[in-house]
Amino acid sequence: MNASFLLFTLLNTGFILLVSPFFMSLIKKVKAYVQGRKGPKLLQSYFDLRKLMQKEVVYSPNSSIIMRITPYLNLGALLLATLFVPVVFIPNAPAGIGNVIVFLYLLVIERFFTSLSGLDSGSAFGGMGSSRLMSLSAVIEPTMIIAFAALAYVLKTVNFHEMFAITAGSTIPESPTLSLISISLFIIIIVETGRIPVDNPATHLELTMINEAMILEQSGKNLALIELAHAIKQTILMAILINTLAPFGLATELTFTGIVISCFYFLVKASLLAGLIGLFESSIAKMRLFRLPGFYMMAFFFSALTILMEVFI
Amino acid sequence: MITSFLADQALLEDIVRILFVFVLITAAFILSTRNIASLLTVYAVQSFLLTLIAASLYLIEGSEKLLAMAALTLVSKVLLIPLFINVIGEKIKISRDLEFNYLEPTASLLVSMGLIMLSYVFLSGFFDEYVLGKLFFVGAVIGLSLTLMGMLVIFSRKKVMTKVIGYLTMENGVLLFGIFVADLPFVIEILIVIDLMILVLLTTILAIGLDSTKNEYHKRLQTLKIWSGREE
Amino acid sequence: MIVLSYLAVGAIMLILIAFSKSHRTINAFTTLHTLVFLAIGLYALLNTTVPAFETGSEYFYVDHLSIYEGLIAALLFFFASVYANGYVESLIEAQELHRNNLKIFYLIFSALLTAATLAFFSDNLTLFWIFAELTTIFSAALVAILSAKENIDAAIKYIFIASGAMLFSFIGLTFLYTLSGEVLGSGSLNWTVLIENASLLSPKMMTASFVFLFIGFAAKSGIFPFHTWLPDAHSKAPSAVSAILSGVLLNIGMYGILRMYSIVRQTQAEHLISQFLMGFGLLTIAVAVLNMLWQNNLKMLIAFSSVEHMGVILLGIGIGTPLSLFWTLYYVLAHSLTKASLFFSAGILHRQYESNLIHDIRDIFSLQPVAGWGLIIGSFAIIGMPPFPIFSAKLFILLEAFGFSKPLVFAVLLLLVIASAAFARFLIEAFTRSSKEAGIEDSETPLLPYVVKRGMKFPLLSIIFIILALGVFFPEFLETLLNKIVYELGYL
Amino acid sequence: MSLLEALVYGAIIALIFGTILPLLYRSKNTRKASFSLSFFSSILLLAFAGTVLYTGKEPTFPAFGFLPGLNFTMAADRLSAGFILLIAAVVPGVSIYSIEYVEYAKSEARKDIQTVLTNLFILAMLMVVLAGNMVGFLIFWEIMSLSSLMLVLHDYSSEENKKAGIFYFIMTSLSTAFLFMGFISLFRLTGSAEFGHLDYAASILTLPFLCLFIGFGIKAGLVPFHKWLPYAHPAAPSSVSALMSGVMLKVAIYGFLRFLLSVSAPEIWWGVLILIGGSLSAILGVIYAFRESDIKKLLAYSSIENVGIIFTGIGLYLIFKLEGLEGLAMLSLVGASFHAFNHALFKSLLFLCAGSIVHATGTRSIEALGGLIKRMPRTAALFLIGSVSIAGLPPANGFVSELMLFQAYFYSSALQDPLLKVLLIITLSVFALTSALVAALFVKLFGITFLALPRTKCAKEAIEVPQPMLSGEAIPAALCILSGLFSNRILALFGFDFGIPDMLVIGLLLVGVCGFVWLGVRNTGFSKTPRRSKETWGCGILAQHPTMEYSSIGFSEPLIAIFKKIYRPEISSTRTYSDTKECIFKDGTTKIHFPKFFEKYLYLPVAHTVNVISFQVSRMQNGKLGTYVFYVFIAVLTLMTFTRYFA
Repeated sequence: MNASFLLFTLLNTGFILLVSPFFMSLIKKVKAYVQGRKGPKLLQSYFDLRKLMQKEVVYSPNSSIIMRITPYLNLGALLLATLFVPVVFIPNAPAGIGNVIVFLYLLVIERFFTSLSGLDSGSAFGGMGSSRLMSLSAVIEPTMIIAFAALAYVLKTVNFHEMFAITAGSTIPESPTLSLISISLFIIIIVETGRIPVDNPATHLELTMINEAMILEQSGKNLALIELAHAIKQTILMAILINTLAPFGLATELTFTGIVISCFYFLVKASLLAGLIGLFESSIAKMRLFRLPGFYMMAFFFSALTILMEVFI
Repeated sequence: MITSFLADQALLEDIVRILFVFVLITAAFILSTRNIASLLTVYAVQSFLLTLIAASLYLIEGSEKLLAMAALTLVSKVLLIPLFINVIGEKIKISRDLEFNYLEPTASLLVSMGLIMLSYVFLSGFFDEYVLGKLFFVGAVIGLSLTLMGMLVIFSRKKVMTKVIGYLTMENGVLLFGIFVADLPFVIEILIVIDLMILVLLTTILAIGLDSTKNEYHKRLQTLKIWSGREE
Repeated sequence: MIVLSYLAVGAIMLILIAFSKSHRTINAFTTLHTLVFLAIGLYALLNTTVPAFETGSEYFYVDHLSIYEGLIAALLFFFASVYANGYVESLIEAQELHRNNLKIFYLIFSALLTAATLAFFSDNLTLFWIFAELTTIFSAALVAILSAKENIDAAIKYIFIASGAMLFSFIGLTFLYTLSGEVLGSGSLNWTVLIENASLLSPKMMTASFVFLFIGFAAKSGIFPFHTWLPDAHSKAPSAVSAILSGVLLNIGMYGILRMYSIVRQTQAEHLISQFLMGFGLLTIAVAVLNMLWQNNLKMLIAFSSVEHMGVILLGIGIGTPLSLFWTLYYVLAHSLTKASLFFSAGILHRQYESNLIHDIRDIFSLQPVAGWGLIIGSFAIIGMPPFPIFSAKLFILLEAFGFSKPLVFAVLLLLVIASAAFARFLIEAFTRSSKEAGIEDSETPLLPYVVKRGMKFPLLSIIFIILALGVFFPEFLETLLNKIVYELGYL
Repeated sequence: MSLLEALVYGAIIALIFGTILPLLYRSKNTRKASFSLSFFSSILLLAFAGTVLYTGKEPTFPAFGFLPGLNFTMAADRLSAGFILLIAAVVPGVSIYSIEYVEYAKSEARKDIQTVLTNLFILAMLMVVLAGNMVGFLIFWEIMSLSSLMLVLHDYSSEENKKAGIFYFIMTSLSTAFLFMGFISLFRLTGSAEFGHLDYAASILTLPFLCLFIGFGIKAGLVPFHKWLPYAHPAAPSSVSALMSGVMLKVAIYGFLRFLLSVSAPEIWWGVLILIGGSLSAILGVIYAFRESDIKKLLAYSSIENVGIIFTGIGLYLIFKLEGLEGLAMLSLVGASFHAFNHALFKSLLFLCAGSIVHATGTRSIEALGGLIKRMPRTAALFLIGSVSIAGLPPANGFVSELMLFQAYFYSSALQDPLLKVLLIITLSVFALTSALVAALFVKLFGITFLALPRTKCAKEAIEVPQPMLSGEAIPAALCILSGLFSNRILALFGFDFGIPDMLVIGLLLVGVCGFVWLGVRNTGFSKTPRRSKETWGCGILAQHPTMEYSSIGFSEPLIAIFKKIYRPEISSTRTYSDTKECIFKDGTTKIHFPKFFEKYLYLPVAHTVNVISFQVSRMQNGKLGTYVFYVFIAVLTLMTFTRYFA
């Protein structure tokens, strides 16, 4: 653990933590505009979080310790995950930080405990949410692995830091195959953050909800932590896509200006991407649950195609 | 006259041939006769024919052993064994074996013709190297086929008594075969006959248990639960 | 000397038994008979220079193989006679055996031992044939002595099939005699003469005579398709007798086949005959295991298992390499002992439940724990599980068979799986049944444990001990003995 | 005799005493002593295996003249030491657990027998791994199978267990038959029973390879030979299931590796076959596990899945090795072995916990459980550790081995053959699907069993199991965490360095970050927010009721729908109506039936064929003398003809 890494920890994690809620609001705003509404304030998510933090926490008497530790574990796992995805600069990290597989499994931790907490209170909604989440995430898993394997294939490394160090050198994607991967990554963002057509983050209608169902029983600061974790997840997934597809601006060295530029570029690029997500969400209808595997297959197809192209060309 | 008659090889061989035919006829009777008493008589006749064959052979070959064998056969198979079976048969009070397995008498006769053919084909395959006199070869064929016909009797007849006679026929066949193909030491022959006697003794005694029409065995069957197996 | 002493002892014992009064003394004399035979065998093994001719060069011959087989026979008869003491008493109490028949039983038992032993020491094949016939008759009498209808039926089957087939053997002997006569000038049926001049014998005639001899010997040892009498006879006989039927009498046929094969081995007919034997071995195993699979009668199961093992032994003989012979001989010993232990256990169970059927056996561990465990261990041993001797014998026989044919080995292995499954299925079904589940009519009359008579457990336990010891430790003298046999049969 | 050998002898002697003692003196204390001995022996083994792995020094054992021309030898190289380590890691927990657990057996005799057989089972497994030649291997292999068979049959009164026993026995006999075939062909080839280098062309070794693959595959539970596991595991006592699943399956893998590593020139299709078999087992194992509600059956299927993963690793090893990628080959091999080790730990932990649950509630069906986290908090905590490990969450050990295999996959771009690459992509996605499904599976298992309200009375009245059982479970649980955290250190200690992420760092960071969040929430003015434990809003229902909870089968429903091609569920329903026009629904039942694919299309047809043949053949034995003589007659005629024309 060197100083550079310590600084990275503070800056990168802090930055992502800071900006994540913003993108949540931004997407909502874009969706609202498209639907002809005014939408919430851009900083609404921050207000929501603060309000939730101050509210009373109510636990179901049926629930157990799982419900109580899940928010902390969730946020912890995702904060750790932020270390894997550099957005401010690329540090000299200890071995293992930045490993794609560890990163993926940190997301699994979040999923695992969220699902457990969904089952914890014994409500039918929670169970339904966990069941759906675990099933669908299992089906998306090959796609994610193949997408990241495709990245690893193209860039010949399994470490995000090294990958981004390679891509950051160029302004356009290193290899045409990377743009194909980006499509899968985009779909993965949609799926992982529970957006239309997979899930509808704005609804509490039992037929459609997945993520919301599991956190129905959470309240107060616990809910705030979960929401925050969710926002962070969205940001880092976006960061991966951005660093793969449009890596320009990411600082490879630790310099003050570099960091500022990186942060700026990231904000701009991520805002654009968030807008894109909002537009995408608005332009597509929610899918029936059992049509989703087909949707995932598309992502799988793109990633597999990438590897196949690498194999045969 | 008699001595000249006995010295005439060709005539003797003809006689042996005629005896062969008689042996086959007895075998056919054994295959088809239903009456146990007459079966026994046929068997005794068959054994007597064997005695005659052995005696004729003695005249042809001059081996003392053949004469002794003829005597042995006469005593054991013509007299003792039929007598014994007769005694037992009267004890059981059955006189007829009416049922046939697999082969009816007419079919058995056809099959036994096939058996003679098979024996001939089989033996001709082996004895072409070792030149056996023609007579001897025919004897061997008759012996082998008689053995097979005896087996035919064993599996096609129901009663144990008949089966015993079938076995004895087989034994006669083997004896015939032995006479014509090889000359075994006489001690062995005696032992074989002793063995045969014990065997017949045992089987016929056991036949009381199976062929008996009395019901006492069935009663015991219920108190002992030994009988079992898949056929239940 | 040896043969004469066997004969003398056999005769003396017959007289002693004939003049004894109580069951106890009769049994004691029988046991003594077996022990003396055992002692003679051991003496012959240790002190006499063998191979040697006995009573001139005509009829008897002592070599290591005969001593080995004789010792196995004496050993098994010893255990059986100890076991019979209690077992026969129970039979009499249950009125299955009439007390008048008691003496006859022991007389035949004793005579059977003498006949079997002399069969092993016969040099002259005709003499061997006669003794083998005698053993058939005696053992059939032992089967029939319970005079229940199905016993008589079984005995009749045994006699007709075994003796009927033996007649074909006689034809084979006649062939052999002619054949040797052609070569040697005067015919001879002495094994020693034949094997000396084996290379001169015409392969074609040799094959014919072997095939005929095989018919009889195969019937004697329960080879398919001549095995049909065996399950009936072995399962209907009193268990003490079943043990020797399986453990000794089957060996006689195998002994004959082995002796004959050792002659054939030196002629050009070897290849054909070897395949012939292996084919019959495989068929026998197949038919036996398929019969075992759903067998509901314990003693039938054990009897079919004997058929299966005879198939393996035949296979071992048919392979014809020194190593395979070595292990086949060992297999014979292992099988005899193991099979005896199984029949002894089954006998105790039969006394307990008065039935051998699977659905009559229940509460075994509370009623007959020793027999139950004896049966379990015996089954493990018989299906060739280590650390029991059949395992290593099987392993090496198959190892040698592999050199001949891979599919054959594979087929045998799969068939042995079926055999194991048959035992497992039977034991699991029978031993897990408790009277609570058995139904209403059974629960009204709770079973009383049958008091196992004195001496019945001893043979069972000692055999289990012996096979365990044999499985873990292969004694040096046995190895020497078996090697000598292999050498004397001209394999090396 | 150096210390190293003394350790092994000590362990063996301790186990032998452990086997014999309960037969001699029958009391509770003897059983206790017996399990203490097995515990003690595993400590010795731990020291032994550690030393061998660390120093690479191979102990020498004297040969024991066993059969003519054949010695019984023992040998231990690094491979065996690795698997001895595995045994030594599982046995302590099981021993301590069993001290109390064995007392639940129905009678004194059964307690003793269970103790004896458990010790014998451990001894046999140890000896299989130590065996220096094939014959010794086979002997102890059979003893291992037999002792486990008797343990499977320990509760022989139930019909289901009987079936399980027979089925297990047949499968294990089949396995042995294939091993026999394989070993015999090797023996013939090399002329010796020793495990030595096999410098032969792969075409010669095809037969032994296939036989050993099938033989060991059956025992390890590879699809399609896996069917015995879900039958045998539930039937066995839980401590034995832990041993069977944790160690016995690995012993089969050890045997397979022992053969594979000695082959100097394998062929690529071997690797492909192993890889495909492994992947298939992995995915089918977890998919089948999903439909189970029986906790032990579910765990058994999960073992099939894990064995699949291990075989995947072995397959990768072969492929990489033959393609000249030594580094990746080693990574896969060590990954596979490490996964075997990890699986031994967490699966034994899970089976032990399952034993506690079954004991506390009296049922194996998780549909009847629920809410146990409140009644059995310690068991729940331990079970959670097991679930986390098996689901492969960092930094537990299950993750590390999966990480190694993933890493090997990810680096496979160095492969030359494009077709192999495609194969790897396919198996990689299968592997990914598997690992994600496992997470889902254990969410289901833990959630339905431990969380929410108890569904039945037996779950409501469950009480925590006694301390020894908990301690027994705690040992593998602790080892799961420790071997995960220190995976890098351990591998480095044994001389493997693959540059995989250091779990200690990740683990510390995770704990640190979580702590940071907790402290942050506590100390930034939000700690004063009130908290309440009260009935939450439930859409107007009066009170939460267990019947409203998601059930096990309900949880699986989406996956059943997604994989309906594999499950082929058959749904049948009956309905009655209150009126004649069938409009007003009165009562009804619906049944979902999952046809057992392999049973239906593989096992039963084979069994049926054998039965039919057997039936036909046994009809030959019709009890009639006439028929029998007829056979002889026909045989004689046939033989005469045969001799006439073939002699």
